Amino acid sequence: MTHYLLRRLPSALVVLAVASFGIFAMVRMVPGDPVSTLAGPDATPEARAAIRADLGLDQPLLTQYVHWLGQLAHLDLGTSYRIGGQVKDLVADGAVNTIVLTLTALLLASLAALVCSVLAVVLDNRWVNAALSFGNTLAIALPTFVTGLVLILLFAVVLPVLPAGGTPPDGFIARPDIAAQYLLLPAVCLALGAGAALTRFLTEALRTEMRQPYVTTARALGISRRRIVLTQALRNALPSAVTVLGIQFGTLLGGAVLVEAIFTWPGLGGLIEEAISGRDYPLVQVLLLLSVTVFVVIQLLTDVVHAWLDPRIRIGGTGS
Amino acid sequence: MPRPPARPSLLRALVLALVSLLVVSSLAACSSAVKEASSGSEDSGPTDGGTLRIGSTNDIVPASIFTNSSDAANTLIGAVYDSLIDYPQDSLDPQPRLATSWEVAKDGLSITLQLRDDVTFHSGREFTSKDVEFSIKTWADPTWTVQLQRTAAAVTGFDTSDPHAITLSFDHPLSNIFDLLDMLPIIDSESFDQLKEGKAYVGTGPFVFTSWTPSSKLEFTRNDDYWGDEPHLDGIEVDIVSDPQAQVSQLRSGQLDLITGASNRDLETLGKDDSYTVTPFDGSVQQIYVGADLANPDLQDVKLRQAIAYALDRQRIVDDVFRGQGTPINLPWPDYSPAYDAKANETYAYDPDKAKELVSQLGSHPTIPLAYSAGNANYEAVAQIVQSDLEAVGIKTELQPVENSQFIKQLIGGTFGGLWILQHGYAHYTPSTLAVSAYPFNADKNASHFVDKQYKEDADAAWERVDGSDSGAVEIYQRLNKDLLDNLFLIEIALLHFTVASSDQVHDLGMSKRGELDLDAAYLSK
Amino acid sequence: MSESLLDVAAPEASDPDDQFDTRRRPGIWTALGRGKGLAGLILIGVVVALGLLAPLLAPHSPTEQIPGANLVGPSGAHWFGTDEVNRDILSRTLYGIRTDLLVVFLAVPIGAAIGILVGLVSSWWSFTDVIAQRVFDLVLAFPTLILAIALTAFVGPGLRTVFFVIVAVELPVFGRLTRTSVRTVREMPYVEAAHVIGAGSLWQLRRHVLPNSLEPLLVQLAVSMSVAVFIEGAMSFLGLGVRPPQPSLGSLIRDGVRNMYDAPYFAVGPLALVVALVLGLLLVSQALAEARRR
Amino acid sequence: MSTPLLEVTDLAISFSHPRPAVRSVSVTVDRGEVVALVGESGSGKSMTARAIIGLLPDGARATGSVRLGGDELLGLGEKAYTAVRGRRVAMVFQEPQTALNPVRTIGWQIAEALRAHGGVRGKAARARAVELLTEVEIPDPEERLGWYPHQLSGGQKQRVVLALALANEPELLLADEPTTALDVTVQAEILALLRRIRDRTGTSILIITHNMGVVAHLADRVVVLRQGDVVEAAGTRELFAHPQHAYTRQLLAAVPRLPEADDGVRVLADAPAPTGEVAALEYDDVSVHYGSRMRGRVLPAVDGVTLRLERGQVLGLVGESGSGKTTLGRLAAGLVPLAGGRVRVGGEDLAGLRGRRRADLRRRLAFVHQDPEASLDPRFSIGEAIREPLDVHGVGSRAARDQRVAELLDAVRLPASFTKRRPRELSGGQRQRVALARALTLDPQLLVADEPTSALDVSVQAEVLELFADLQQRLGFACVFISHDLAVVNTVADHVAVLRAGKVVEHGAAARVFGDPAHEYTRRLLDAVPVPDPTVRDATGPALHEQREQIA
Repeated sequence: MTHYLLRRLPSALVVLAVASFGIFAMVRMVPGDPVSTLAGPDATPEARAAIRADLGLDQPLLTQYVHWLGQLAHLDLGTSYRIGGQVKDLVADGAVNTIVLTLTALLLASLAALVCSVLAVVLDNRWVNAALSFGNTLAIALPTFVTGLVLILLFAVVLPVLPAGGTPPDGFIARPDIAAQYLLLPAVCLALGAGAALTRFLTEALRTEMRQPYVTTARALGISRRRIVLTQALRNALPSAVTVLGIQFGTLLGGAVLVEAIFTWPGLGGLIEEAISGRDYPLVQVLLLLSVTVFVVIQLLTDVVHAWLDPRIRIGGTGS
Repeated sequence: MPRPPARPSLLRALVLALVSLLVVSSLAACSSAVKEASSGSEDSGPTDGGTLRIGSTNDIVPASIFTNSSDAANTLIGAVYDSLIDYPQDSLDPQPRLATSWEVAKDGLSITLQLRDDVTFHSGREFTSKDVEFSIKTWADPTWTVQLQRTAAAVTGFDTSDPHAITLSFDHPLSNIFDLLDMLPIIDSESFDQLKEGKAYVGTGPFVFTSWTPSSKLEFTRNDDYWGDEPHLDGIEVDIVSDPQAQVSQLRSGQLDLITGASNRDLETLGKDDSYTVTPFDGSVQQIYVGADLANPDLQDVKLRQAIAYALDRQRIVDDVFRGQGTPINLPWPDYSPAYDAKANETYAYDPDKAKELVSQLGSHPTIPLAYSAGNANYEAVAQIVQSDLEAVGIKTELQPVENSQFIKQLIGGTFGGLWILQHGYAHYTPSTLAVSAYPFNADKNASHFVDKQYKEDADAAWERVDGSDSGAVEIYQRLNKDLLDNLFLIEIALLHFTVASSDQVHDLGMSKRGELDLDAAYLSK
Repeated sequence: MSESLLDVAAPEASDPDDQFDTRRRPGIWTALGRGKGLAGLILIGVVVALGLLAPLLAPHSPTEQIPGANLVGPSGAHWFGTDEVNRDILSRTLYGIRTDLLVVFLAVPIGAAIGILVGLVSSWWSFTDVIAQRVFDLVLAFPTLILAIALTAFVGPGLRTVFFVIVAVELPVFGRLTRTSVRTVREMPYVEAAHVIGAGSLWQLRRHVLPNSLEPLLVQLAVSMSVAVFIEGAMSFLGLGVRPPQPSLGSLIRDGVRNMYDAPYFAVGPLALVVALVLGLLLVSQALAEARRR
Repeated sequence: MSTPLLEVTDLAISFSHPRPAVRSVSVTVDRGEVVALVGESGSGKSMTARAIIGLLPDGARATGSVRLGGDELLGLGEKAYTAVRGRRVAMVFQEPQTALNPVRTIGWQIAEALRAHGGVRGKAARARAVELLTEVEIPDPEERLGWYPHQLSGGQKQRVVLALALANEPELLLADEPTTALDVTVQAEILALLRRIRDRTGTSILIITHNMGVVAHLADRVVVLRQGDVVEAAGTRELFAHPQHAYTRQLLAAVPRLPEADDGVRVLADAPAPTGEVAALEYDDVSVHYGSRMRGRVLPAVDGVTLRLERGQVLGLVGESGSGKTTLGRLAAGLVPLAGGRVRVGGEDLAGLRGRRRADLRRRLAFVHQDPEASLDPRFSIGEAIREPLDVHGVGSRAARDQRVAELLDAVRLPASFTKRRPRELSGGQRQRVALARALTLDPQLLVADEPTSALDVSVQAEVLELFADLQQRLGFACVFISHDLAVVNTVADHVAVLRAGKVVEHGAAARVFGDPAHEYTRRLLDAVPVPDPTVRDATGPALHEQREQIA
């Protein structure tokens, strides 16, 4: 296991190292500059020069990069140019919201996928399959921005039972019942596509498992189909499902950008858009690097979980 | 065959879990987020209490908190700070605020203000003349990039010997000194470092800043020690809702009480609904215009710019895009401005035939880029109408949505190379403020690359006067008007009013000339 | 009994478990002729036809601003109504399809072609493989929309940006897939057989590996095309899409959303078309994938 | 006479899409009896077994009657059938590698089987599991309960499958090719175990197999199936002694045999004296390692092998799985990197050559894969596949190439009309002929054939082997012939090398090695081969038993 992890770590670190430089350089190559955004149209050239020097942007690029790396090494993410305040705080605030939203969506998607696919395989009924497949395809085919608006229109405007957007006023912990209602629409909107994709995958994986010889063995032993699905096929499909879940998590994070915009959910999506449009270098850098890091970590994590779930990798080696 | 004892089936558990999650959260049986969201005024009396929730399109940017650049910043300044004097909505007649009375020296080179002696900052510190000096000097600092920086910097002498009176002296007469006093917030010097970081905003105003969550919300509570009439509201919450559509949705679902960013079309729709109030504020205005970069050889010929001015169907833009909430103009001034000239304002009435004729005199010319700030629905619509109007008279344009930060950079650098669409402000103050403060009109350097000796002379003359509204001033303004109309480096389209929409529970809203919400008297009814 | 044993067994395969299929395995193309595949093709066909025939079908020019027709609801004159600057939404929608078709049938294939090329090269030569994989990792590490926002900062909003984003997103997807697919096929005995008889790398690649790796790529192509419609829509929704006055389905939906409350009919047509196009492509990809598994 | 335990009458199975159906099968199995269901692919033997246990594939419909202990099973609902499965009828499958759930422990799987019929739980289940593992003769049963299938060898896995099947003491055990995927020595052990189980528990066994050796070893009675019909049914001895039906006779005749004691050992020099000519193939102290050195797990696949193959001769490589025989063959074709030593083909070192000379050498080399399906590109027509070597080397004009294709098709006894067909349209035997034809396209001097007949039915195998021998004689190429089937090698090879764990344990003339093995391992291999003669079974049975105990 540790051996397994160790083998993957170096390439992950290489990706991160390359990413840090790539991001740093790219961010600075973007046309437009933070100073003019910051200073506004009425600033005098002297004022702009003062701001430029203040931000350290008059230094050579490499010096700036080394400086940034040094900061990172001390876990100092720098100060936002535009929004002001510590990048650390900004990112932390946004990250909490994004993570809560994404994880809820992931949970919803996984639960729905589990229930739907198990139902489909256990019942193995033509009509159930057709209905699920139809719903599934539709859920994948409906763009997020469409479902989001329909949900708002339905549940917040026509039938005002749920908030149209925003985060719960007292945070997620104080009033979980209220928080749940704020979360529901955006999470459902975000989860729809991922849930459908997961359902599709899991149903197919379960069907494939149900065609495996060990299932025939189990059936020949008089174990019911339902029980085989729940105790054996599912367990076998799990490792690869975890991999897909990892991929879906990445997709969800990406989709969150749009969902956050639709539901005015103050997460990282809005922050990154604002940071890029304001050329807020410290913030953009950290956010982009964070995005890569999350991706890399998820990959590592799914690999590890996959390995852990699969005794063939976990224990390894053949006997005899 | 003996059946094995029933085990809780995993399948059943899963179904239960999912169903219950959905039921619990969607039925909202016992506690509804929506109900709680709109219950702010439920228990309070008709006048006192409640938190007003305002939807704002843009978040504050600490580094440019004084630039009037975002609705959230405007709300913050208006709620937390006081100015020395106040202009009423529809005139330029100064009224007392922190200053109780004032006297301008005959030569126009100084002004003495008597200050209130019963005012304290939110920190408890007493407000004195030193604070006035500090605030003006802050505005004069170019790093804050305040529009009136030149005016603030022209204040060179401060006599603060009396803590409750101050004498300001200038190098030359400042016709717009009251504009500065109206706009300038009185800032607390002790907490200034925290202000730079966005951590504290300490003023003397009716509301106390309590917290800021970047890109999410700002919170304020009532200032119980306010020197004026105590506000009715317990507090204000400014929610950053960048999407105008979402603001409307949240107003409709009761999550917001007041929104500042609704599109004119939504305002129109909301206005027809009894549950909502749409309040236009006539005094604080902005002007939408088409700028022309004279560095583009095609635009150098004033005939083409005249053709553009004739070709624009301004009334249609006001009607279709701004839903009637505006006035077609040729000159920027609102009707109460001393520079207002009703006749001159119709110099370039919609006349496509005339425009065609002018274009035909020019011969062929290539397609001209027409830039606007991407993502802004109004600009996008106006740009498309402008494009269509110009095409109808034979001027081809190519729309260029430009990302905001780049748009500003191009504006500063004067690198549009064609036409652009934008709004400007400051025409509702003393006319000279526009010429020295609003970037597009700056006689020294502007995005149009328009340099004209006459215009510069007239602009400076308007500024360096004792009085900004006497007959001598009006004469100068007429010369300025002529400069603007003859050169047309900036083709005005319409004058627009600030308009907010609120639920019918919100009453007695006000707005300062600066475009800051005035919530001193506002209250929430049941 | 004179027949040889050979003839007895001749018509059958050698599967020892009695479970073999005597039919000639249908190519995956036949999946397009029935069921899901056919439904998908019809949906795509209708949308494509509407787009191609736009000049014939559209009652107005997509940019014509009709005097006085500001946001009028659906009527005989304007089936889908008009928009906020007096244009006929039906006409814009029909022309808008063309933009999406361009994205779907040009940007995606371009991205795919480059991706396949890189994937082929990298799967054969380990040096390029390491570099390509890391670069793919990096690109894939960014969520699509964040990539889109970042790219827009470079080139500004417009169709060109949508193109760039789609190519940038699809390139690694196809690169990866090609690599996996090629690596699988390379291990097949028939490729080894070609190797043994002395066929060079290029021969193996051209004659055996590539043709046999195409099926999963084909399925991915259909999936990617539907994703491209999404990307165009999402980018337009965020204001990063095509430049006005050019219509695209995504930008029309955005405009519709802006007028959600007082012109709810606005977005119906574009929405239906987007869903039809995505659905069609999805169905085709599903049909192809299912045919492959069979 | 009591009624038989299992009574299958006029069983017919039809499918919703075209595939070989079961037309009319009637079989009975008495209590304690072992009945073999014999037939080639498509005979319907597996489907019959599946119909009995009610696990027919989707779209299959069975008619007729299946009675177990007098109860009609056919037409039972899924629920009722579930109660029968495992409890009254159990089944053992061909492929032990996949028959067990890879992510559950052995103990869990046995407990699950017990639980299915409301049997014991907890400690008692564990005790029963140990008992079952002991019964199928797995060492350290206590410890093995916590193991996962992949930690067991193939034979052990099959024992676990057997333990699962026996968990609920079924009356009838269906065994579908239970030993086909196993090495001969393991096969012998499992067969012996099955017999002992029958003897101990009185469980009836219906064994499905294509291997006449297995039949002769285990069955009391034989039912021969062909294309869904019963061709012949008789007692084992009677059937082997006096086959009634022509098909049965052909089936028996097609079985390759090892030299028997009374054949008389042909005297042949073990190592033919070097003729001075260049050898077709020389292995000079070659070694091959598997696994990555970087990860520090190096496994020798071939370990210091030295062998020599003269021109025009056939060298058989035999051994059990993992013995390194395939690696050795692939080495000759230049498909495996060498860790040490030298491989010379026609006197030239393949690894040392580059460019033109390497290509020339390759032209003299050919390779035939085990799996005839995968060795032909599904996109190529038969003609294109056979022509490919000519295309690669640019030999001759287009017409000449087509001419050569026709010749080769004729040589492998396939009609010229096959040129345009795709591999999918051919049977396995036909495909293997095409593979052979392609291998011969460039007139190779050395052909490496890796298990070329192991995927084929006996009768087809016999045909292909005969064809191969004929071609080899006519064309005179040298050949490395790899097979796990000693009898097959015996029919084609001049010389044989017996491999074990990457080393050659014995090498010599085929007749001598098989007729008079010098090495103890070779003898054990030979002894383990089930001889298709029921009279031999009775003689060797006890010996096998002892041998198993030695191994364990």
